[in-house]
Amino acid sequence: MSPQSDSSAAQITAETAPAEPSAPPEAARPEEPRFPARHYLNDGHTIRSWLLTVDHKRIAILYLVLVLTAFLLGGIFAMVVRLELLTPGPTIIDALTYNRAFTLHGVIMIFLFMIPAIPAVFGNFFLPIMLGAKDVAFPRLNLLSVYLYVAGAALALWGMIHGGADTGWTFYTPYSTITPTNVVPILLGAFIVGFSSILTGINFITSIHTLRAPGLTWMRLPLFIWSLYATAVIQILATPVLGLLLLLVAAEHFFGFGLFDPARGGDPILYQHLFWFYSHPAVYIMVLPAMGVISEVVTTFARKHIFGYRMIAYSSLGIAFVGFFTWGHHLFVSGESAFDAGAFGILSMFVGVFTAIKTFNWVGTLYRGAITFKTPFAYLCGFLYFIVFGGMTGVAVATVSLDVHWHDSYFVVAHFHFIMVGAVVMAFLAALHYWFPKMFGKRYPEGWGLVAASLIILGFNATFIPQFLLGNAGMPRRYYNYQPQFQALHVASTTGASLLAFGFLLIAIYLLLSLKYGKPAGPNPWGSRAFEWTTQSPPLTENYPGAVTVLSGPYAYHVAQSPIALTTNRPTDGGGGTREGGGHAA
Amino acid sequence: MNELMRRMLFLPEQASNFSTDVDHLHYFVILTTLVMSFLVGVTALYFFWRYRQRSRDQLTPDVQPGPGMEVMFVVLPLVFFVGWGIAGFRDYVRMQTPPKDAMDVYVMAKQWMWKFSYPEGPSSLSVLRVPTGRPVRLLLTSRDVIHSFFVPAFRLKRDAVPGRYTQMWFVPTKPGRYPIFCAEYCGLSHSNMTGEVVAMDPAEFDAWLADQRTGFPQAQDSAASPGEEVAADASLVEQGRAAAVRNGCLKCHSVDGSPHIGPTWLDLYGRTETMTTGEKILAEEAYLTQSMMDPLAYVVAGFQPVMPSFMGLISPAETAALLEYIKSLRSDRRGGEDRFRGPLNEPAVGQ
Amino acid sequence: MQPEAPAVAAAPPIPAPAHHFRSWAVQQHAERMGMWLFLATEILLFAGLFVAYATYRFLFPQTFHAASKYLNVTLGTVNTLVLITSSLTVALAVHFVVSNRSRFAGLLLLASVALGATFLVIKGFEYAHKFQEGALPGHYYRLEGLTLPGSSLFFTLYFFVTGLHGLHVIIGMSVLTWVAARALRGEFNARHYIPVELGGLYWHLVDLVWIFLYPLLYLI
Amino acid sequence: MAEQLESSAEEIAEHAHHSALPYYAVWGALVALTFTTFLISRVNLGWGNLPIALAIASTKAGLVVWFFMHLRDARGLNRVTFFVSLGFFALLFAFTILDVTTRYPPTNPPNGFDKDRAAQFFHDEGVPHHSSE
Repeated sequence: MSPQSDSSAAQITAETAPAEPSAPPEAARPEEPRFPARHYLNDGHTIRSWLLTVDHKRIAILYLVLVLTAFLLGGIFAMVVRLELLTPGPTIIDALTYNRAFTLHGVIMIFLFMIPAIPAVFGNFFLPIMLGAKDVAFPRLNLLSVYLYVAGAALALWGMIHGGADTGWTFYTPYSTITPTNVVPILLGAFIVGFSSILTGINFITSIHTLRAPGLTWMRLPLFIWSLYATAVIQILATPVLGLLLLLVAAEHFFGFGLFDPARGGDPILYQHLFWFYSHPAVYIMVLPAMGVISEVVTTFARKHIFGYRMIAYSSLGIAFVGFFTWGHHLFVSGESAFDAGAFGILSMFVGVFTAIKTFNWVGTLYRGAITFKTPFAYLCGFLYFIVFGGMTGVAVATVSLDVHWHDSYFVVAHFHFIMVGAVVMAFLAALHYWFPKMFGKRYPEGWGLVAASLIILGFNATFIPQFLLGNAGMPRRYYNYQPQFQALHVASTTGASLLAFGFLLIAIYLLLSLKYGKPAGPNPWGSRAFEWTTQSPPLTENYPGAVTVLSGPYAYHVAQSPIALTTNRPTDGGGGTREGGGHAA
Repeated sequence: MNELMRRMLFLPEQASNFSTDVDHLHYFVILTTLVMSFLVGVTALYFFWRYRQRSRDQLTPDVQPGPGMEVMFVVLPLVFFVGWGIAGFRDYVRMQTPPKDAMDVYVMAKQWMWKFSYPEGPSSLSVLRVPTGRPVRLLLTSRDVIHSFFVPAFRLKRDAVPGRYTQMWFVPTKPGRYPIFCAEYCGLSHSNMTGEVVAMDPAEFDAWLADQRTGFPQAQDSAASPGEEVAADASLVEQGRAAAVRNGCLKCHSVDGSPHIGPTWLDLYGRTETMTTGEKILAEEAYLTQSMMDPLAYVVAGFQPVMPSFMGLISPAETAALLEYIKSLRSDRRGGEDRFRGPLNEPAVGQ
Repeated sequence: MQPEAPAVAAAPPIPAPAHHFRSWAVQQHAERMGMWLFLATEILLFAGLFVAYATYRFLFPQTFHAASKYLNVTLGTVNTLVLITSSLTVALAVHFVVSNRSRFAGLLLLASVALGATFLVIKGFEYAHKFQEGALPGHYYRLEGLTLPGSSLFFTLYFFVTGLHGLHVIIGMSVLTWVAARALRGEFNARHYIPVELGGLYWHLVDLVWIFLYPLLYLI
Repeated sequence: MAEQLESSAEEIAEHAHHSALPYYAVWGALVALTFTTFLISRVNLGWGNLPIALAIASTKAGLVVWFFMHLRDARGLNRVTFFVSLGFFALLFAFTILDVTTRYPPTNPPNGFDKDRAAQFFHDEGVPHHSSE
């Protein structure tokens, strides 16, 4: 991810200023798509119109810039950690800096990138469009959630500059209460970012319940909406417990409360219970929207109705619900009772079943489809392989007796990176490429996209397969100085990591360039039957020119008729809106 | 087959009674994972090729799974996952119920070192000696933050939680030296908090234990782990003892009067030693310092001239500490036994 | 929860909804739903503390029993009655605003705010007494009469739970004051009363938490 | 779904409780329950005190939620949200307490837990004592 990514905000406003209304030369093919004259990007150019916007699409763009900057920062810390681990002893930094580097890599990636990434960017942008609504239920709360994110991230950044924590992103007591490093600003930063997550959750659930267009029943909802609904449920029910916990640890730093201080009879294992009650459902906050994106991408590029709509929708809710029963598998070796270990071990198995159902149905969707191999589909292939491999190693780690060997070793590090980078970042990139034409009205270079996708999939495997073997060999995680026999695997992992970083850089470059030089994409470049492709791209500020009625489900590839009917009771301007009576978009 | 899989998965050797069971379940789970991801991958690749798009606006049939397939999608993973969930839990319960006749060893984790104390026997730093074939139960606790006692070769790990005890047990099956790691992040030198489990034959172990219990104060086996710096304000004698251990003096000089490679240090100070040349010299600071720096100048009668020179190896402060330590070794004043007191419950550092 | 509709003076016709809602009833339903979802997060916030209380009460039963004696039960009971009465006045305020008596509802809301203030003052007395006695959390704990293990835990929990609850009382009071000011200006009527209802929901939740805190802290 | 919402909003506005009597009744019940729980706590019923106190507190909470917070005429998701959050609160509570009760006794804080029950797990004469704070 190159440093240009955080300048893309300025780029967007500058780029759209001279909106080229001039139609392309007549010689081009008649249905050569033209860039619409009026759309949400040029609906006000002042900085104030961007920073105080209540349009869900502009808020999504703000989130995109913030989240990509966080990803860049987290990525830099990841490279620092990987470079340090090239040799057993000190390589480029000393032990304390290394401990800070892996902690900040964890905190930034999880709280500032993984949790807000897909819901806040693509959820905010496409939820209202997919519901046929004009905006989310509480637009001003949506803006407040952006500024809470900015405040939390700024506070955490300030903490990082003034010493940063070296406790790992889990802040386990009693070490997090006696660490000499400056951990309190990062705790309070994460607490504030938690509020931004809660507000997004409240916004999504209320919008899905009250803003659906007429005719859009629950069973016609796109599967991306189902996954956002399940994510919002977790965001609302799990985040407050983490908020309380971070306050308790901060209070222990300020006033010496000693609630988890063993010298006063406090119980550090209770801290772990409360922490993982949030943090395990949090990994489902990250992966569920990714699964929603994959359901959309698989149907569009296989041009086929989803295979088992009901099963995928209900397994999203299943993951959200059962995900709350499994937090104890993080405590198997921490002194938890054998009874609880057994209960959590068996319950963790059920969550694995829901992911398996979804994977079988995605592969089933490909059966008898009309598959076009574009970049989002390349990321889908990576996603499929990683979700099966990462998911099943997850179920393996949840097996109690195996976890005793693997707990806190590199096997666990490899597993959760397989899900977080393999599944979620792969889906994030798939979504970024799939919806890039709709969000910015421009096409990205397909060739470069496939090159970058293969680089990322290759680099990812080279980074994390060796870490599975490191874990088996018994190398604990968060080790600055490791035994010499582990070095070969670490060198392999670091080369993979640099390949991965180069892949991300490549994506940043060609996406930013195509923002300016990309050809106009037109309303439906992929020929998809999903709802969001029936409006112009980039969409109008009010999403649809007229009132919207939904005639059928979103994946109607067996009939030649658009799923959405637009009754234009207001005069449609010259823009690329579809014709009266729901014409069939190209 | 077991050896092949173990080597392919980079697993350390199987040195405890649990290792083989855990590894067999491990092979089953990993093989199922590989088979499943291979199947899904191949099916997907076949579909990519077989059903590639042929015409631009090609319509595709709306295929929906029948009830049979839906049930299969649910039951197939459920059976596998719950199956090895239960198998794993059965092994775990065995790991958590130590036999009655297990030998107890108290493990005290302290910021960046391990300390082992046998109930009646000696206590040692970083090196845990256990007999093969006999169950050993560890009672773990910690002095400051959460640590985690992890022996990859035994496939065992348990957190040492401050202020309370957790337990784990094992039966070492293969003699050898296996590394101990700290698996729960515990601060600056978390990665240097290593140690070693030495699995010995029962007879050899009993001999060692007896030897440890008779010799007094025979803590020479407590080789300080690299991370241990004796607290600055510790007495000079204490620093001397640590220096003696660190520099390996106690490998040749006994401290309880028993004959060893070099002359015993018990009651050495103030004694008149007869040299191989017949010369009689009073053992006091000058002679002792010179013996450290240039040992071959005067060799005590009846001993081989094998002592290496420590010139430049030990600092003047260490030399002074060593002298104090030697002075303190008098048979009429026996040091206190280093009995395990259990976790001192004083507040964690820094409060 | 931002009311979009303009105030209406005479017999209240149905106000126009915000641009993205289809009707006023849908907007009201959405705003109520948003508030109930927010209350769910508040319940989960206090859930963490109640679980910590339960764990430590199980581990140190005698200590909690003895430590609870140092709390002033009469002040606790009076505080419970004060909060219950403030819940009544808020419920009455919502009732009267629905029958178009916006100003009277404003007065009732101010009464609730006053009761809330009384609650905080009584709490202040209890805290002052504890500071003198030395029954303080964590390593400030120096209560002579009680040296059982885990005794400082009881007071850590006591101060943190009642402190967090007090903070929520203050937030509730400021919300009710803002709503009371608008009610006194006659902004609300039978059609447009959502802010009063949502402020009332928040206040009832604060009372709900205290209803559980009172027996668990004072009546062990 | 939107149509029946229209009607429900109308009839709530119409049949707003004409008189405020039910509120006073609920208030009276709450005050009475407060005094009962206060008096019952005076009587030492051993382990019985806690369940009774919690039962009374739950009834009081139920009264407040059902009447004061109008959960009675809430529709759809609003009614479900409250009980779902209580459910997840109970879930967190159950598994954490189950863990603390079924733990290997010495893993609970020392002498916060009676010694003899811990001793039989050490199957020797006594738990290695340590200085209590």
